[in-house]
Amino acid sequence: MTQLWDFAGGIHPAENKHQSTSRPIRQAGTPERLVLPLQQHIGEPAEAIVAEGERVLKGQRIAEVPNGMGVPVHAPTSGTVESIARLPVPHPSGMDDWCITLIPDGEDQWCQRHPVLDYRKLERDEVLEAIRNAGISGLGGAGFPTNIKLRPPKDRKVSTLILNGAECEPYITADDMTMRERSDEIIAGLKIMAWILRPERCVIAIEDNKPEAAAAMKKAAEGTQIEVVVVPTKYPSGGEKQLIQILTGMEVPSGGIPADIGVMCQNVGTAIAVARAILEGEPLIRRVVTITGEAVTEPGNFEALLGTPIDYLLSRAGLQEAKLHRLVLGGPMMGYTLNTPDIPVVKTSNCVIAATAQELPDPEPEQACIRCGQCSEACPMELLPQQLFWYAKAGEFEKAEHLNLFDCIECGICSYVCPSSIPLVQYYRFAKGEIRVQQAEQLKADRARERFEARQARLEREQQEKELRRKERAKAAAEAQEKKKAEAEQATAKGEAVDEKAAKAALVQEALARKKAGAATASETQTTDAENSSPAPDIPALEKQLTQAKSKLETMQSMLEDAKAQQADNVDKLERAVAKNHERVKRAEEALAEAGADTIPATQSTE
Amino acid sequence: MATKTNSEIVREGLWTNNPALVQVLGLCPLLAVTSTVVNAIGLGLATLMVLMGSNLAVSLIRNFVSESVRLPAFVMIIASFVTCAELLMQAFTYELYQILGIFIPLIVTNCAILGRADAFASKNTPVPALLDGVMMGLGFLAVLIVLGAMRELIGQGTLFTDMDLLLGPMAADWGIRPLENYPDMLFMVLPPGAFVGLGLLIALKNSIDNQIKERRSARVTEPVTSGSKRVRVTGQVS
Amino acid sequence: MALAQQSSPHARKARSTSRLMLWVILATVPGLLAQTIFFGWGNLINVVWCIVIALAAEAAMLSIRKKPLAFFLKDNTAAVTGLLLGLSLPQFVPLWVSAIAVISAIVMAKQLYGGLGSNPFNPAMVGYALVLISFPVAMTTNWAQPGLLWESAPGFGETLNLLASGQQTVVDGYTMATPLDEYKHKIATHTAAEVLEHPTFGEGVARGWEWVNAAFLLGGLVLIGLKIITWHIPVSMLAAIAVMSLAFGSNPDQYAPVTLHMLAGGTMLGAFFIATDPVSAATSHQGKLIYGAAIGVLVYVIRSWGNYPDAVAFSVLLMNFAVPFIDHYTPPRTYGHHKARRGVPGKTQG
Amino acid sequence: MTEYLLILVSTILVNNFVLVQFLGLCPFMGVSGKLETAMGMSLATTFVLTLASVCSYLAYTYLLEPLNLAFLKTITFILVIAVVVQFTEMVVRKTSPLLYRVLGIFLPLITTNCAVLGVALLNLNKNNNFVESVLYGFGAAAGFSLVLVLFAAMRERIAVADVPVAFRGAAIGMVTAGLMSLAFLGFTGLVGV
Amino acid sequence: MWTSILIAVVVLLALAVVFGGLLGFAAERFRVEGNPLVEQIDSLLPQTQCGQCGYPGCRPYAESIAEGGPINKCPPGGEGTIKSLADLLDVEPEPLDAEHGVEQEKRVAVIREDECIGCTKCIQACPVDAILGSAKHMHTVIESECTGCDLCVDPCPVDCIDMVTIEPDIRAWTWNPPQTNLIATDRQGASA
Amino acid sequence: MAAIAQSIRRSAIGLGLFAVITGGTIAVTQVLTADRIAEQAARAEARALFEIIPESRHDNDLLRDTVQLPASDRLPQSGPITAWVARSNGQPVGVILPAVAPDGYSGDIRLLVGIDLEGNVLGVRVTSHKETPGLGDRIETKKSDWIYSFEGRNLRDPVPRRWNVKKNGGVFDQFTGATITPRAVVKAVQKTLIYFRQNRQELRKILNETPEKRSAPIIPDAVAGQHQDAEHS
Ligand SMILES: Cc1cc2nc3c(=O)[nH]c(=O)nc-3n(C[C@H](O)[C@H](O)[C@H](O)COP(=O)(O)O)c2cc1C
Ligand SMILES: Cc1cc2nc3c(=O)[nH]c(=O)nc-3n(C[C@H](O)[C@H](O)[C@H](O)COP(=O)(O)O)c2cc1C
Ligand SMILES: Cc1cc2nc3c(=O)[nH]c(=O)nc-3n(C[C@H](O)[C@H](O)[C@H](O)COP(=O)(O)O)c2cc1C
Ligand SMILES: Cc1cc2nc3c(=O)[nH]c(=O)nc-3n(C[C@H](O)[C@H](O)[C@H](O)CO)c2cc1C
Ligand code: SF4
Ligand code: SF4
Ligand code: SF4
Ligand code: SF4
Ligand code: FES
Repeated sequence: MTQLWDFAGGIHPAENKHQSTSRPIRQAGTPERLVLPLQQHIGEPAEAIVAEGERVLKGQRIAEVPNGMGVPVHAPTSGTVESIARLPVPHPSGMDDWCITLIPDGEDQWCQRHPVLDYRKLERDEVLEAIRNAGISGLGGAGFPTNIKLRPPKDRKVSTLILNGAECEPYITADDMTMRERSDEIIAGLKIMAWILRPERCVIAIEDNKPEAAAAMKKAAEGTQIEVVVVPTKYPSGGEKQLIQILTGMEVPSGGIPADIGVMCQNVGTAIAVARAILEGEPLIRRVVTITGEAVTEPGNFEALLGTPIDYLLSRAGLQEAKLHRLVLGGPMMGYTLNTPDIPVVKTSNCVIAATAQELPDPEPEQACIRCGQCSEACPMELLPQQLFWYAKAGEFEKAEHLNLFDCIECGICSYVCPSSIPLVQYYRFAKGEIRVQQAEQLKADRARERFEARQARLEREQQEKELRRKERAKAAAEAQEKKKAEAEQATAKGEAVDEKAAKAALVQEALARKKAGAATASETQTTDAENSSPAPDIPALEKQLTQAKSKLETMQSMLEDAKAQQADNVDKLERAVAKNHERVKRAEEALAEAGADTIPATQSTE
Repeated sequence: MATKTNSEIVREGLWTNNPALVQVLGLCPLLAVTSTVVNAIGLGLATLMVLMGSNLAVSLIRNFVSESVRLPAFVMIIASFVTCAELLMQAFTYELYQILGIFIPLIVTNCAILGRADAFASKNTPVPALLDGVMMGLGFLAVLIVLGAMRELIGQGTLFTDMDLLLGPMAADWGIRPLENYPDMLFMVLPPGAFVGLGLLIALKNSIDNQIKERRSARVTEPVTSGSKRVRVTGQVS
Repeated sequence: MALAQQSSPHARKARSTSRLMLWVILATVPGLLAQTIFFGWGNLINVVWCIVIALAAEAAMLSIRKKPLAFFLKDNTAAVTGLLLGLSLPQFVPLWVSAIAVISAIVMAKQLYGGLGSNPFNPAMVGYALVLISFPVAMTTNWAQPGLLWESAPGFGETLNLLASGQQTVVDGYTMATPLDEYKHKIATHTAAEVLEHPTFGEGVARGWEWVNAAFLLGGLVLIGLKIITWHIPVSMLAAIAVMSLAFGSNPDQYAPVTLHMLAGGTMLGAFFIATDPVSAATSHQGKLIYGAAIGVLVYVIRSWGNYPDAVAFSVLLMNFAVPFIDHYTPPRTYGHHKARRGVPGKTQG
Repeated sequence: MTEYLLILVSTILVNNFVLVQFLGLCPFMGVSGKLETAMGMSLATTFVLTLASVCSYLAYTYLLEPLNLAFLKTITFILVIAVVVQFTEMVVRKTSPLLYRVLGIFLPLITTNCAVLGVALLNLNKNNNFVESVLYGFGAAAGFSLVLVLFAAMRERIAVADVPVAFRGAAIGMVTAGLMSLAFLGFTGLVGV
Repeated sequence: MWTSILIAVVVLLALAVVFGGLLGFAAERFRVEGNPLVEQIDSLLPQTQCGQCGYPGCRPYAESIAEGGPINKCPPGGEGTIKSLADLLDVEPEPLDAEHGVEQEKRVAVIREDECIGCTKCIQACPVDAILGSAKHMHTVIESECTGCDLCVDPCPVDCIDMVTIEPDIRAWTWNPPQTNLIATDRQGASA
Repeated sequence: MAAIAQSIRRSAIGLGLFAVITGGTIAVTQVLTADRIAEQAARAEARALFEIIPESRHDNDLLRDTVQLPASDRLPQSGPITAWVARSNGQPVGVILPAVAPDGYSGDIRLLVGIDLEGNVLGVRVTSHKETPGLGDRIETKKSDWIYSFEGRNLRDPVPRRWNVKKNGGVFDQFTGATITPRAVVKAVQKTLIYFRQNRQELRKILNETPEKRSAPIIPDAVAGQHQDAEHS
């Protein structure tokens, strides 16, 4: 018997799993259109490599991540690309993102596949590349690109490979059913990953509320070194960190990854995807999704093509729209609500709950935290949720961070147990978001400071150089005067060129001077603009403004004439500019006139 | 520092920058001796005298002290005033002196006094400094009296008892007792009552201020010119 | 289709704060029953009165602060505060004294800090300590003489009359010094045997009081069983009292025996219902142990050497004062962090 | 030995300088906004208080008393204290600028911390000998530091609470101090000093 | 009588001279220049370099704060910056001084390229060199470097620079705080 | 270095100047008020004694006219006892004895008991106690008149059995809520009277020898061994 450890906290929510385990996995079929978001994983979004109207084959790569972390997206079936546009995607924000919409042609025609039956003959890097090219990112949680995860840092040896079949969240049964029905594929995938990593121990962890799955996996694992471990049912035993603690007694260091302690955790669905990618050359184009909840009459699991609208799956499961109150993507503990069912299945979608109002009722209004400590008793990360909440609510994010806010896995337990119905997790998410924004701003500020300082230094340098040059020129001029006669001829020879330069320089100088005057009054202009209502219009300021506007107009006019003379292509622009400046002058004049009219009473009133 | 008008000085001392309620300084004597009105007045008057004297003196000598000995010098001035006050009280109101105990010499360390010397008197001419001293002293005295009255009334059900300690025999029967059979509420007499009482006074002042502010903002929306103080970082752009 | 938008988790456990408080109220029933049986109707009347005043004071403050009344009143916390005051005040304390206690508890100690959850001090104990120092006569001479309810006077109507009369003291014959009081001031000049002759001690440890304390212990165990409180505070507090009195009090001619400390006065009420007030107690397990133990030590120190024969109220307040500091220095070790494992039990090796 | 212990218990708990004797209240209210600041202030005050206690004892016993100048005690003590504080201030300013800015106006205010002069005067009133004076000064500072630090931690908590507007800040601080003082009344009678 | 007065004065004089000397010594020995606090304050300012605070850039403003100046003059930083400054300095946060401007959403400058005449004036105006281009050619703003200070808007002779607020983006999206509409807290009342 | 020396010199001179001015002011004030203060202080210190034996009944300097009395196990304090003697025309008229009631509610209650030569109580005052405020503190004259009820009593009036509080069958009132404190005081006064009666002969003798007058007054506080701190509330 394998030794098991316990982890802190945890809860036993109502499981609600039997509804969806009564039927075998059904094939969802091909809907009318498939919507494939370009970002279905952590990292950089993919870029479409097909054009609208193009015909694609099943399994053909249609989007790729040219650089940065990410995996490609494949066409789940053959058809034509209808559009590449922003559409609603599965995301808690309910916002749109870039998606490729594919109209299936019903032929389901495969592109060229490259199955490798004897992957052991290949280099490991080649296998990893094949996994990447199959577009595999984790199917169990965050959607981390699997090939990157399978290549731990050089100095880290993975000694324990865990296959996560705990599926601790209520309602979800996708992994359960997968393990019951596809145990051989799982073992095959696990073997590939084990071959890549060469761990000392391979464990498949299954909660003890899934005896059928455990039996199936044990049977499939017979004759291998793979352990199938049944762990006690307790949410969130499926959380990577908790599972690792249960199986090894070790803790993943804060801010680190499991590989730091020689462990790696993969979802069972990921294992199947790997097996199919290598052994059949099939990229990740389908997954098992649980459709459940009291608002559907035939809850169960579907093997659906990625991009299948959830609408479609719901109707296959017999949705009763009238009863539907809340649509949750994911489990009831960690999933997020959707504001429309018109959203595609992606690589990480494991469950859709179509809940009625009785099933997942609206939360009670938030009461005050009574520091009862139920939340800290139950928090699997041994945090102090109520402290985090106080600080998050009061906007003291630094303190929340100090109390390890970022170690929170957002498992939802604290909110679940809180007698005061405080949406704690939302506070943490908000706080985390704010902190990230602040950090980004800080970074930006630091860069701005650097650039500002660099500019100041540059200006100073230029100033000095100018000064130097001026001195030199003065000196040169003095010398020049001495040899006036001798130089005279040379000067006339060069005459034209000098003239031209001088004229330009004069122009620039003139502009500079005017601009200077302008700048000086610019702020005042603004002042007077803003001070429209203020009682004392500053006559001299207005006058200055007027002269400034006039000078600006002049410049523009001369520029326009120049441009006209040169037949330059920016004539029309300049014409517009001149018009604008005309207006400016007029405005200034009006303002001045108006001010002049009521200057006297206005000044009196300020006394 | 911009010089303040006299009316500003008056308003600051008595209300907007009241040493006890706003600056929250001089708390020790304020809390320690306010169990009865007479104690409060005794100490308040002594403080007022010292504050006037020290503000005046500090303002007179403000240009002659070097930075490094500024503090000791001010403190010595205050201490000499206090010692004189102490000696005089010993000579003329001995019993009150005994009741007020070490809080007479501790006027030296009444933060409000040094605070004023440092923040105001050392930067202003003698006349405003003296006025500031008077007003701050009066503001302080007023709070002392109110707190004393509050604690005496709630704590013992009496008001103005034992005024003879300060004013001589003629005030012996000034004490009043509005309610016969009032059960003494020792909480107010003991230290906790002093803290809570002052807390209530501060809150009262805050809420009055808030109300005034609300009423005023309801009447006139002050014209604020947004961005009127901007400067151009990049200097003159040509 | 208007779909509900909510942050996860979408499922919640159905135990509300109001329900929690209701359980606390129910758990005091055995104690209240024992008090009524052994000390007459006084506590019962007090409890009802205090709850009424507490709700009224809470409602008044809420309306001044412009908060919805019903929502806050139904959280039952004001009722708990009133209840606990009613249980701990002397049986014959005049109604106006208990009203002052309750009002200062709710207004000053709770609502001024922002109401439920924000108060750093235990409201009930603030009220208790305030009237104890303000009206020592009423608070020290009004302890009922123990005697079975059906055998001894005064009856319900008379008790009500006495309480409402407003007199600070009640006729002798109904009242008696409490055991802790008696022991404490007599032991300086008498031997233990002489002290124990006083009828307040009865045959057991302390007549009536022992049953009352036992009943509160029972109620407290129910709260632990229901996971409304954890064991840390009561156990560490009782253990600290026991250890202190065993360490110092081996000589009964000098210090009260450990049994008296455990079963007289407000020990059990304090340990299970008062020190455990979640709002004003420490939060982490380690913090709770420190908090509870310190209360225990303070209770013993003040009982033995201070002026007050029972010291639960003061000790709880003193430690309330230290709670933010304790909390600051006893955060639990978070998963995956290096600091030494502290105060996180339940790491079973399976 | 017990006698010395009793002095400490008395000054720290029973006759706590801040909550019972009403000394040192301004820094108590002024520097209790943040725990770290309060700790800095505690250290500074402990240092100054103990030192002032010693210095003023020496000044009185070896200078004023022999010369029959008892009436100069207030001014002498305050001079000694002011110099000690000013000296400390200069050193802190040089060595720890942040502490300096944070304690800002409060370092000079240690001079006007009644507790410091109070200790010197109370030592006299109580006829404390040298060791007792030192202990008394230290105990007073420890009592001050204890409540200051606890109070600061508590104020950090109150700062995030939903306190009624009029009570925010100093007012609720006062009420809290009052309740703390109420709790400290529980210690009365503990030691007969 | 006079002797006792004399003794008193002499004793005090002696003490004062000794202590005065000590302080004089310390004043020299522990003299400090400059104020390292400026760095810390500067790091809290948003570095927009917009001058709305009335100082030419963030650093000069930081210097003024270190001297004890008001902390509520920086509109780009808004409440957040004021709060962190108040935290650092342990003073009460004050509301933003509206005379210096109001807090706005984050913006960037965008040059309408078809109208730009390539006058380079915006380049000179930009404090962080966020504008690219050369004379007579149209210019563009490097969006990631632009601080949104709008200093370039005014100098443009053809008014072709727009300040646009940054659109919300799914990748930059963050969770809102929970709505607690039922509990109308005092805090809201205070800020209203 | 020069800078340091310069700085030292400037500061020293500056502060010295202040010292001269302020010191001078204080010293002058002190000299001017010294006599009056001394007089006030003496009067205040003797007040407790004068209250027990009014000035009309004696003509000596009470504070300085003290005698040492033999120790006794009747009185709780150990060692010889310092008592103040009141004389009229050189003849002793009464004596004020310090007494301690050890069984107060909390700690010792210190008293002064004035007795005339016949053994009648002239007056009783409390010099220090730690009884509960609002409860036991009514033994102070400030809080109630109770302490005056001893005046004129002696060991025969009432009879020894009734030297107790009413609750215990005596003649003295207890005050509401507190029996212990008054009982302790009554007992202490009674014990003092008994001590006086038992040592009457010896005491008379001691009192009649007119002793050297002390130069320094002995004030009751010092005898009671207690120093009242400034009253802080
Ligand atoms: C932001 C982020 C960065 C990660 N970086 C790595 C990494 O560098 N190497 C690695 O093997 N796994 C990495 N992981 C994967 C995690 O170790 C973990 O296996 C994965 O996030 C699945 O966790 P979950 O679904 O519980 O959230 C990363 C995950 C996240 C979310
Ligand atoms: C609270 C919590 C519960 C989880 N439960 C499961 C689970 O039951 N099954 C699972 O495969 N992953 C679960 N995950 C995700 C895992 O932590 C982890 O990301 C995943 O097993 C990694 O596998 P993958 O990279 O193949 O997705 C959970 C994560 C959290 C935070
Ligand atoms: C905290 C407290 C303080 C007390 N202080 C005194 C006191 O100072 N003097 C006193 O006589 N009784 C005091 N008592 C009251 C006595 O304990 C006792 O109840 C009272 O003297 C009534 O006694 P009786 O029943 O013999 O009349 C105090 C009681 C308590 C609880
Ligand atoms: C276990 C438990 C103990 C409690 N004890 C007290 C108590 O001692 N005093 C009190 O005022 N309220 C008590 N309450 C109620 C509530 O927490 C209290 O009113 C809050 O302090 C008000 O903010 C208790 C509640 C619970 C759940
Ligand atoms: S469970 Fe809720 S009420 Fe209890 S401490 Fe946690 S957040 Fe507060
Ligand atoms: S959501 Fe975060 S804080 Fe809450 S229980 Fe889970 S890990 Fe702990
Ligand atoms: S207002 Fe703010 S961002 Fe703009 S320059 Fe001043 S400190 Fe910098
Ligand atoms: S581009 Fe314009 S708005 Fe942006 S930083 Fe430069 S000057 Fe400021
Ligand atoms: S008055 Fe005592 S410290 Fe300020």
